[in-house]
Amino acid sequence: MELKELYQEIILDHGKNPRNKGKCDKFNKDAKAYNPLCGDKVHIYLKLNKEKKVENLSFEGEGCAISLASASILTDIIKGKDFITAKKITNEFLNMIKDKTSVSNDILNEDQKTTIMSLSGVKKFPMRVKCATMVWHTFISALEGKNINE
Amino acid sequence: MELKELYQEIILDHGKNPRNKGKCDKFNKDAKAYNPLCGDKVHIYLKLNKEKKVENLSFEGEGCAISLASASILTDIIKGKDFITAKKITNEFLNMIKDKTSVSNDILNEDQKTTIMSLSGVKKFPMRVKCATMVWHTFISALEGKNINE
Amino acid sequence: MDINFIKSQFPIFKNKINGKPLIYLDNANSSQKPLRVIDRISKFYSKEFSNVGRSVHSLAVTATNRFEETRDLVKKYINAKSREEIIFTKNATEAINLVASTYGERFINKGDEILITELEHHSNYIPWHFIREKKGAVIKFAKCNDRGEVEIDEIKKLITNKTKIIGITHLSNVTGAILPIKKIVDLAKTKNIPVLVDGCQGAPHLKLDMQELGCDFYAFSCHKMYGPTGVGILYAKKKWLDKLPPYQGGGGMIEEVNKDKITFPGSPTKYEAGTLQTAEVVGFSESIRFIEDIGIKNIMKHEKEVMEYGLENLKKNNSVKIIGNPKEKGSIIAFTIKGIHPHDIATILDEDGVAIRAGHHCCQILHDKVGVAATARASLGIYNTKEDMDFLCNAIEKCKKIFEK
Amino acid sequence: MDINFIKSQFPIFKNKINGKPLIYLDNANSSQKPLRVIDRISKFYSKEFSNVGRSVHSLAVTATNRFEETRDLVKKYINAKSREEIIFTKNATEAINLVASTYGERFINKGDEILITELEHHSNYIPWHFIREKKGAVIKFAKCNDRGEVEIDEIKKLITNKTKIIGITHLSNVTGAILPIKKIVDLAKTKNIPVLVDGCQGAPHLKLDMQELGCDFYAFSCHKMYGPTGVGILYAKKKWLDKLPPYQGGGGMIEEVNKDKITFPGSPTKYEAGTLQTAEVVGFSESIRFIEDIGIKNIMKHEKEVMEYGLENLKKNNSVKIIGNPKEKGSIIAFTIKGIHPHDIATILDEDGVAIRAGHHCCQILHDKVGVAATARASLGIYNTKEDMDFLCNAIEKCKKIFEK
Ligand SMILES: Cc1ncc(COP(=O)(O)O)c(C=O)c1O
Ligand SMILES: Cc1ncc(COP(=O)(O)O)c(C=O)c1O
Repeated sequence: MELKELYQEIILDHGKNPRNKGKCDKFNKDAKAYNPLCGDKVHIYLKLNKEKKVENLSFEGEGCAISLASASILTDIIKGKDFITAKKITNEFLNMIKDKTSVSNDILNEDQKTTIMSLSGVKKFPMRVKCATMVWHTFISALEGKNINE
Repeated sequence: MELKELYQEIILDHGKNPRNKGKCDKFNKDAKAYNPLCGDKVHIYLKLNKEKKVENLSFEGEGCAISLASASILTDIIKGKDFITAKKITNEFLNMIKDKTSVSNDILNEDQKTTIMSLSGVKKFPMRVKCATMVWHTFISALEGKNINE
Repeated sequence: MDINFIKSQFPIFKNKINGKPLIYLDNANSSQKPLRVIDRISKFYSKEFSNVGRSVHSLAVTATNRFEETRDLVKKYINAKSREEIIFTKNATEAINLVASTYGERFINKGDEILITELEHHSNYIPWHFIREKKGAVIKFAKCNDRGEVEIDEIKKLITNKTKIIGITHLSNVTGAILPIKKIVDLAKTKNIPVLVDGCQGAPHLKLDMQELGCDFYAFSCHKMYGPTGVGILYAKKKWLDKLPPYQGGGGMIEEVNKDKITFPGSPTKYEAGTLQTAEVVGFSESIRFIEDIGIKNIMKHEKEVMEYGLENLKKNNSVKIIGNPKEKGSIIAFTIKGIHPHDIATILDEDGVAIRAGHHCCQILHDKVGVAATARASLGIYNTKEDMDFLCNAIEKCKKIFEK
Repeated sequence: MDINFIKSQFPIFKNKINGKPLIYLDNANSSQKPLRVIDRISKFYSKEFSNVGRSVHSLAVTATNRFEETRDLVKKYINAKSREEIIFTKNATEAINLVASTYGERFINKGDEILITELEHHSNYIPWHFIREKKGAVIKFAKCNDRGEVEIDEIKKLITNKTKIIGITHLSNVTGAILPIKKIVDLAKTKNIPVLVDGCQGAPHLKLDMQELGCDFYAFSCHKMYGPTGVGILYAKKKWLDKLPPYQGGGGMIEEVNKDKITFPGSPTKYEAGTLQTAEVVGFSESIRFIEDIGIKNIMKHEKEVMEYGLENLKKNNSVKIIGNPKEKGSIIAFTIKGIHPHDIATILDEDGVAIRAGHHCCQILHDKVGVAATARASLGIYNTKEDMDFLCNAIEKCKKIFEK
């Protein structure tokens, strides 16, 4: 049953209790996005340190279970990763949603893979794809964007 | 055959050799009209004298056989009639085109009736009705309009 | 009234959605089409098609007649004074843009006020926003009360001698509130302020009588009235159409064209530029006949019954919150469920073949006011039944189950 | 290519006109529709209908996909760079109004020049006239020569440093002249002047390649391409769509809406306000497929053959005068007959089932120049044959007989 694939327990858990919500300490980059169709909003805050590591990462947002879970999972998994790895994981995620069936990134442990893959259920719900992907695009905008203090 | 009813000899004759073309002498009223669909134009000139008689009447115009014939026939028949009679005949004509089959006005002689009725062929050609009626409406505008010198 | 028979006229219901029968509750968005409307369009293309109003050949004559007959039908259906008061547009949105743009250009100046309401659909706000920007005008929003209505006193309070036009919805597409248009028009008349009514939701569900309403403009969309997409209608009092400038320019809407000067004909021609939505307009004639065959009063009565039954059941569910509670309510139910986002509700309901809409329904101002970004909305049509409401309620129970895990 | 087989796909030809088979020669006005287009619309309404882009239920997903697939098809068909460059409008007229209004508002000021031609359809003149009036701009008309063409040198002569835009037809709907768009665009580019092409007659008869043409805007109508009424298309380079303000305001074209501020999304969303012509757009996908199945080159070749055959025969008739004699000519023949008004010609031809158009074909400027108020026009489509041309010539003989009495 497809609904069960969409609303897996991991998703519901992250959706109900999103990790890393709020403005994180000393963020130096941010980006936001809005889905005019449904009203979903997301705002990413991140601290990229001198070693180009995502030292801190959080989000504020409103939205459906999928979008909140996706934001929660993203922040959870990316936090602590360096710039290049963070981009790699994001690409893996977006590719998975687009056409592949799983993530192959060897930077992730099995647990993280399972978590990320739990979002692949949206593939069967085209109108919901953006719910899952918007925060990842927003994260990249923030990551590649200007430093706030510059 | 309906085409024959539309293009009766009287019509073709009036269409080819329209009577009363040009600006008539000492006209004191005029009115013009334009059919944007086909480009037909008509301009009525008339002299209404103190006794409220249409002393002189003519037209300028461009258009199809039907519209020229209608203008020609109108000017031919109305010239010399008084205000009230002219309006009566016009109404008779417009009613004939709209729903009746003949004109019943007793001011017209048999010949004039036949001439006017020759235009009734347009009834079977809805897109051509305006070709026949436009000049009559224009005539009424001129007749009821202001004196040019006022 | 045999709803099963009526429903059987809509081919869409022969299809299964995710293996389930379709329970279509997205009618405020767009309604489904009865076979006679679909067939009319096919027949028109197959037997009668030609561009209208331009050629003199037989096909063009027939097509033009069919097209103009629809104008007569609409005139009669909404009780307009003359056929010239009926203008075919692309949709209701274009109809409102037409008025905002032409009226705004001619009559709205710096500092003038446009009075709309917090209930308005974006289509009855953004066009005025453009005029606000162009002319330096002010938009005032009449507040909607806790019941989701706009009261006549609120309008009264906001009218000033700078108010140049009032734009107001007939029936809110979120709260379902039916607004006191006649009273507002009567009030506006004493101050010589024209009233534009957004009739998108009024037209499919209420009896339309322009003489009784008395409004200056009434805009609605055919696709919400069991009709084809691609056609909207603007009713406008003749006195305005005579006064206002043309909107779009092009073929078919001119009188005489020179290199330095152009003259325009009267309405409706002046406002119908380019090739029109011939087949769609002709198809719409069957929608009107469909509605007339059932009778709009019967439609109202049936929809009200079903809605009240549904509302009652929904209210029993403690997690469900209904948006608005207007005294006079059309068959539109917007709601939220505690802890479940409307998007998730819509997806889960869809799995059971229940089609509702989730989002802000183009009413962000209202949603901001209510304090939510989105709501779920079930909106009824003539083919909906109490059974459909049971389906809806059951599907909502399922949502809760999934999320309570 | 089997024209009989192609013609058999158009149900309209099964009908008799005044007891005679239909010889449809009014294609420049609007073309007939093949069964697959008609059926696609019916199927869409019967099985897939929903409003697009707004709801998340299954029907809405399907409808949205079908709708957006058409955008992709169009993009590919005209070789645009991206799908965002394809905007669905009501008709070509609206597409040109959209450009004139938004570009005019932003970039045209007092004294600026708009360069169009004497061949233009009213739809590519009146919208600019409105800007002339609003902004105090000037419209210059590139002259058409005796052959009924506009030459590149004429354009060159008229360009000044005040020229802000060039609006020009791809293929004249009266003389049939195919204009040297690529050369004009290349010239305009050296002066940084954008070019809008009125592609109404180009689209059904010529291969469309936006990268090759290089124009900034290209407007055309689906109903002239064997497609449904109610849809036009504006192709516009992305850089313009990014720069230009929105056109009509309403549901679906917003980003964020507040009481004092509104933000807009990118193209095409920004330009598609309100409920779109869902069924018509989806239906149009079958028109493109129909054209692609035959191949536009084959269509061009066939139409050219038939036209040349017809032209030759018409020229034998001393009373017939053909309007224009362009070197490159699309399948449109406008003519007059000595002593017989075009309106009368059209009526008499119709009696024999031959449907042509009489009038100024929305080109009054050109007709003034030629010195006639009206012409008769036979315009071809893929289903026309040499036999049809014979019918036309015979019917013209009949006209003469009636009038020679
Ligand atoms: C050259 C040309 N431009 C513009 C138009 C207007 O197209 P539409 O009426 O579909 O908007 C037409 C057809 O009527 C045309 O032939
Ligand atoms: C109240 C209201 N106004 C305006 C509109 C816009 O109608 P359309 O999209 O048909 O132009 C709608 C429907 O979407 C509506 O419900």
